[in-house]
Amino acid sequence: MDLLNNILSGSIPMEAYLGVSLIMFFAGVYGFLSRRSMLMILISIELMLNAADINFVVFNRYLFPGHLEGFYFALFTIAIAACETAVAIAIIINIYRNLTSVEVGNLDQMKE
Amino acid sequence: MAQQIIFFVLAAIIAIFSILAVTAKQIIRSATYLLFVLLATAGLYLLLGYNYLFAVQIAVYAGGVMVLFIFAILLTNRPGENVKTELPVRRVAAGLTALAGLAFCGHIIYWNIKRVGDLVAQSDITPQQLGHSMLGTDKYQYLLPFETISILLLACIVGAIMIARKR
Amino acid sequence: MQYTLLILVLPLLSFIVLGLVDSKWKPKVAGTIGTVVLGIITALSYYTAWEYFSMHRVAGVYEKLIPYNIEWLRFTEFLHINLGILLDPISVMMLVVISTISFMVNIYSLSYMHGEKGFERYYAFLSLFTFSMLGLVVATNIFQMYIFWELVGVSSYLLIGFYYTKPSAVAAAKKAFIVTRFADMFFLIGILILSFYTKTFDFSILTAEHTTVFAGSAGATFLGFGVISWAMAGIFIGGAGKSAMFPLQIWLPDAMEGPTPVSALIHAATMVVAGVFLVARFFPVYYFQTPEVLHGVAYIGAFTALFAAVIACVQTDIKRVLAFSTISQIAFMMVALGVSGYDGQEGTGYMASMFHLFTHAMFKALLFLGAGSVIHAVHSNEMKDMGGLRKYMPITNWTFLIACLAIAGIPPFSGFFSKDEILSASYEFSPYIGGIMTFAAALTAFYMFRLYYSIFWGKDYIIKAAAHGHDDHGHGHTPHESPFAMAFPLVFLAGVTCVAGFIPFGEFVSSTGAEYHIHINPTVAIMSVVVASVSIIIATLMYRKPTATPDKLAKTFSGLYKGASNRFYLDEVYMFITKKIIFNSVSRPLAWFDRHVIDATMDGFANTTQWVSVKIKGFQSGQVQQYAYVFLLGTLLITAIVLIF
Amino acid sequence: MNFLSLFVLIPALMMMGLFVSNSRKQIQFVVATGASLLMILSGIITYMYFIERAAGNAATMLFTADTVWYAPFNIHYSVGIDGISVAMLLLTSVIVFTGVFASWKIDPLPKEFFLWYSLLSIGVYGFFISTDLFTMFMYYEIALIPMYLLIGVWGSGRKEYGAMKLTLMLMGGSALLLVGILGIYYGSGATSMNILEIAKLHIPIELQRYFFPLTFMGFGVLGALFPFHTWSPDGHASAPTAVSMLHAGVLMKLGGYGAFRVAIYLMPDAAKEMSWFFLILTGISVVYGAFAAIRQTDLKYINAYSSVSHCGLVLFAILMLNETAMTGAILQMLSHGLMTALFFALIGMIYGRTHTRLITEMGGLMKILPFLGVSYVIAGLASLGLPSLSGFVAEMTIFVGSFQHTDTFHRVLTIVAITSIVITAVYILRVVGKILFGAVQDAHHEHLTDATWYERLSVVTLIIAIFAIGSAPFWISGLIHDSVIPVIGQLAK
Repeated sequence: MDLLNNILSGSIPMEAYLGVSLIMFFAGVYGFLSRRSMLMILISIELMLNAADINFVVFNRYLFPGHLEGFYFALFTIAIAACETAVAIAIIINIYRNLTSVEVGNLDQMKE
Repeated sequence: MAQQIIFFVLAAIIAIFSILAVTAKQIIRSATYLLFVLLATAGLYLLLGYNYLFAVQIAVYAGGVMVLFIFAILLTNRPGENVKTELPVRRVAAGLTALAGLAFCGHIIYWNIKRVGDLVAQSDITPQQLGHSMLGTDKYQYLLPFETISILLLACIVGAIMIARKR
Repeated sequence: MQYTLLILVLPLLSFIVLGLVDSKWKPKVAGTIGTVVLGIITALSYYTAWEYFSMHRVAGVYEKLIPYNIEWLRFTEFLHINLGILLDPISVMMLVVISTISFMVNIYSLSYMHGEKGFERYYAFLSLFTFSMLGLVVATNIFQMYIFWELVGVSSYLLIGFYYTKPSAVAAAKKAFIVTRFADMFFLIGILILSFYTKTFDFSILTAEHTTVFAGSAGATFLGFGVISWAMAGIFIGGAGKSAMFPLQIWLPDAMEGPTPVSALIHAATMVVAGVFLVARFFPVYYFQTPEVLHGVAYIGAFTALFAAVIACVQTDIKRVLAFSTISQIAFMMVALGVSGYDGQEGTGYMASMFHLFTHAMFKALLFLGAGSVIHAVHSNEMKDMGGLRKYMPITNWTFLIACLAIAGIPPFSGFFSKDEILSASYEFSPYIGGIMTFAAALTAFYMFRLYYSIFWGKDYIIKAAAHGHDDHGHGHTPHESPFAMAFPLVFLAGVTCVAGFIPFGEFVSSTGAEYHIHINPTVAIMSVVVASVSIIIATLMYRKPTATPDKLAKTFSGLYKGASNRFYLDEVYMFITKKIIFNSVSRPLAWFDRHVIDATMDGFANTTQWVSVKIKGFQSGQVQQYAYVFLLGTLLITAIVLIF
Repeated sequence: MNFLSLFVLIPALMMMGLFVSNSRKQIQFVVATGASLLMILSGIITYMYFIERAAGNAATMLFTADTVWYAPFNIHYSVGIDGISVAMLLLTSVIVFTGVFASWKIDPLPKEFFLWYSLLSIGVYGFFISTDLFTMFMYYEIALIPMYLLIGVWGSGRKEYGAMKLTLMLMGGSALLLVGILGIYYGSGATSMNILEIAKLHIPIELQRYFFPLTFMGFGVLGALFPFHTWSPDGHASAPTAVSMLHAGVLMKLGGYGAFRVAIYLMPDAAKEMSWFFLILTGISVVYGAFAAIRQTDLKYINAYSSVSHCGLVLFAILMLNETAMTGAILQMLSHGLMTALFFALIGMIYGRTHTRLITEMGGLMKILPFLGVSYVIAGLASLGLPSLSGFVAEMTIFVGSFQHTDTFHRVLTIVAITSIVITAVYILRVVGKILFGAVQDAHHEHLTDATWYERLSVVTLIIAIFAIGSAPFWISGLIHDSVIPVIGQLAK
């Protein structure tokens, strides 16, 4: 009870935020490495980007209150993530048209 | 107190759903779980006092990006087709790597507990303030990245159309 | 005596002209050009000889004249190859011999080779040969000699292989060239050693009586022998190769595959005596510097003389009999040189050798040309296809008989005088050598008359031919005497053979150059004549009429007979060495080694590199996830390292 | 602009001419003109060289010129020639000229073939005229690259393999060479890469011990030094005629020339100290190449191994480090260049008719192809060292020179090398006997036609050159001899 009280009282520690983003990031890593579908890989990338966003914001908020660097970074990252998703999905659909598959295993022609 | 509870709820949602998102067999479910994660992240932003970012997260991510995902999934998924399961070796290897990374980073974070500053109260960021810093060219003002992003967006729009259009 | 240059230039020109026009001119024109040129050369040579020998002696010796000596290639300050003309008694004598025989052969060939394909080529090669041989004998230095030595070898190769579509001729040409080339290698090594110590190639310096050039080599030894001995032995081996001394004689019998006039010119009269000439040229060096090598020459010569004579007794191909007889006779000359002393009467051997060279050239050429005439008539080389030809070919018969008597050593024919001198010189040196030589001489008389009777007497050729049913390729017709162009050289050479013995040879040629009077040693002379006559009588009894004696003898000494008719298996030994040892046991493994060891090593480097690169290429799989995985692992690793240290 | 650069410019102009020419006629015109111009030019150069020397100019290199083209490393474009370069330029011109006519009707892609061919000649000419180490090296590399394409595209048999092997091994050699050259440059502390400048300085013996073997082996690979000779059989066997000619005739000589001009001239101390080791290797090359040639059945392989033997003799003589032997080495380069080019030309022509190079499948060709047959015999006789042909002069100079060495080891080694003349006779006569003499093996061969005019031109030019050196060696040996003296002076220092 004491512990719970301790946790629930005062402000939320920065490590908690970092822990959350950490879990999110490595869930993304796991997805990126293990899944074959390109859409899944894209989803994993979104997760990782999101985790990074959280870190930016948290560090900004905790270490440099009053500044907006992290904030903007997160903002722009969101924008770039959106762009990247759009282009990636366009490519995926294009590949799907050609190969009727969205699995990365089939996409090693570029090495030759 | 309420803040803490909200945080833990959000944290739990993020942790659980991000893991579910990468392990779900069907992509459409993954996308749904991702949506939950993104929404919860938006909640975290709100909790940290960045209202504007909250709005952007909801609008761009949960709104725009997710719609793209859903469309893509519907376009590429053939109904009735079985989803291939991944090789166990691959999953184990990926899992171990991810866990190792988690351990490393967790270790670093744990090591640095209480070495960083505490949460300091901060006044709300007004839209005016945001607009000034986004469109100014002084120190701590970000017109250049803003413009760059805009050009990038333009390029992406053109590129995406070029790539995806039928030949 | 500037005109002597013409003697060299004319045949060269003739060769170039005939070689370039090839078959564009009529054969007759080519033959005429070759013959006329040779005629001029012969005239020039005779004139040279006359002028040279009628000159006054200086201090009792004929001067060495060097009308030309041009530096051709300079190696070092002292060593340079000059091309020039050296006239001294032996070279002038050789000029006469070579030009005479060559001229005769040219005339003879006009008819003998008539209608052959490549007639112009034949005459071109004859000119080339004459040029090289003349160049060889007038060489002013040892390297010039070597140059012409090689040229002679090549012309011999070309002429033996004249019928180049005949595999046996090609093989014989190849064999002749390679065997002599092998010997030439020792010649070259000898030259190198000699020139290294004496710092000169020049004959007039090397063979001067009181020369000091050998002072530098005093005491220098290699593997226990003096270096000059090595050099002179090497030079002798070179000569032995050309002169077909044991054990390098194997090429000469095979060389009979060439046209018969060529055999007469090259393989009987001129080229094969080059070795003798070489030893004679170096005689002072051999005698004063390396007497042990000179004795070796005598022993090898004696053995060869006997060895070849034994084989000659059982050969059935008439040209081969003559070939072995040539080997044997050249060995006589070698022995004579080997046993010779230097001064005055002791120099009998030297004089005898040169004398025999001269007379032998004449009668052996005569024998070959006669044999050619016979072959021309019966179209076969084998004794069994001949017999009773004396009725059909009287000129050939008589000239052949004269030559046989000469080679057997019956007076008054030339061979008697020269051979007698050789025998007496041998007896003076050692009774054993003398005995061997006498025996060899007896064998000579025997096999020559065996040959003579088999060809011209015995069962009639026509009957034989009919009995063997050989009517197919032109045997049916009656053999007839050869035309004038072939008969003339026979008669001319027979004439020379009859009178040459009375030439006071010693007055012209001797070891010191001083006048030398021939004394016939009565004991030796009578003995040799008796021995020769007895041999001839035995041969007459055995071969004049077909008898069973030869077969019986062959049966009695079947081992010896078989060995001799197979030339004591020396060819097989050589074949074994070249084919089995060099070809199969050296060259083949070497080629294998090159492909499978050295080359494989080089390929191995390449293959290893490729293998590694294929392995590395695996990392570039094109799989994004794999890249990411590796990237992540790397990051983790680096983080770990940073954390730990 | 020094007029020596014309040697590089003319082939470059040829390349430009080839670019604009369309028909086979035009291509032939361009290459024939270019090759003839080069021939005339080398004649003029020789004449001018003699004039200059006769006028008493005793400089090591004549007609020198110098332009900086890369200042940071002191790399100059510096040219100059001495008697040896003159001789090599003459040789190159003769072979380029005859090579053009030997591949007169090359098919397919004649234009591209001659483009690469011209580039190859740029490399070779450039190598012989430059006196700057780096420029020399650059030209060496220029000469190597076209080789790969020429063999790979126009070759026969296992051409890709042969091309790859040749190029890679020679590139490997040039890698050693680059290290050697840099070692020389930095070791001497020179302020330029000019050979003449470096020769005035002294490289410490400790450094020479490292860089001499590297440089010598680098050049030795090109000179077919045992055991780095295996590119030669495969490369030559698959190369087209003209390339074999130029490669065996000239490019292999780059090895000997370089070893002479760079390795020994600049590092005389190490050369004296280490020559025994390389002498053994080259001695092996000489005998080994000859023995290996006996066993071969492919004409080109026979000739390639014979090249190993003959080029071994070049390096052998260079390592004897005395005037006469070195003169002989250069003579041997000329002689071997000419006769091997003749051989390859003839083999190419015979192969073009019979479509086989195996000696077991040919016979009696003398009767059908008298011109080619006679030429082949002449080439063979030159190769086995018949007096009045070039081989004799070169070999005798080498043997006499080597035998003048005062050391018994060297003289014994010379005798070992001499044995090669017998073995050479064996394999030459074997080939001549098998393919030219005897009965016709293949009935199809009966109807072959003898050489055409352009083939005759090519063959006769080479034969005349062989005769010229063989029967009048004094002029060329004098030319070379004078230019060997600086190296001897360097050795005596």
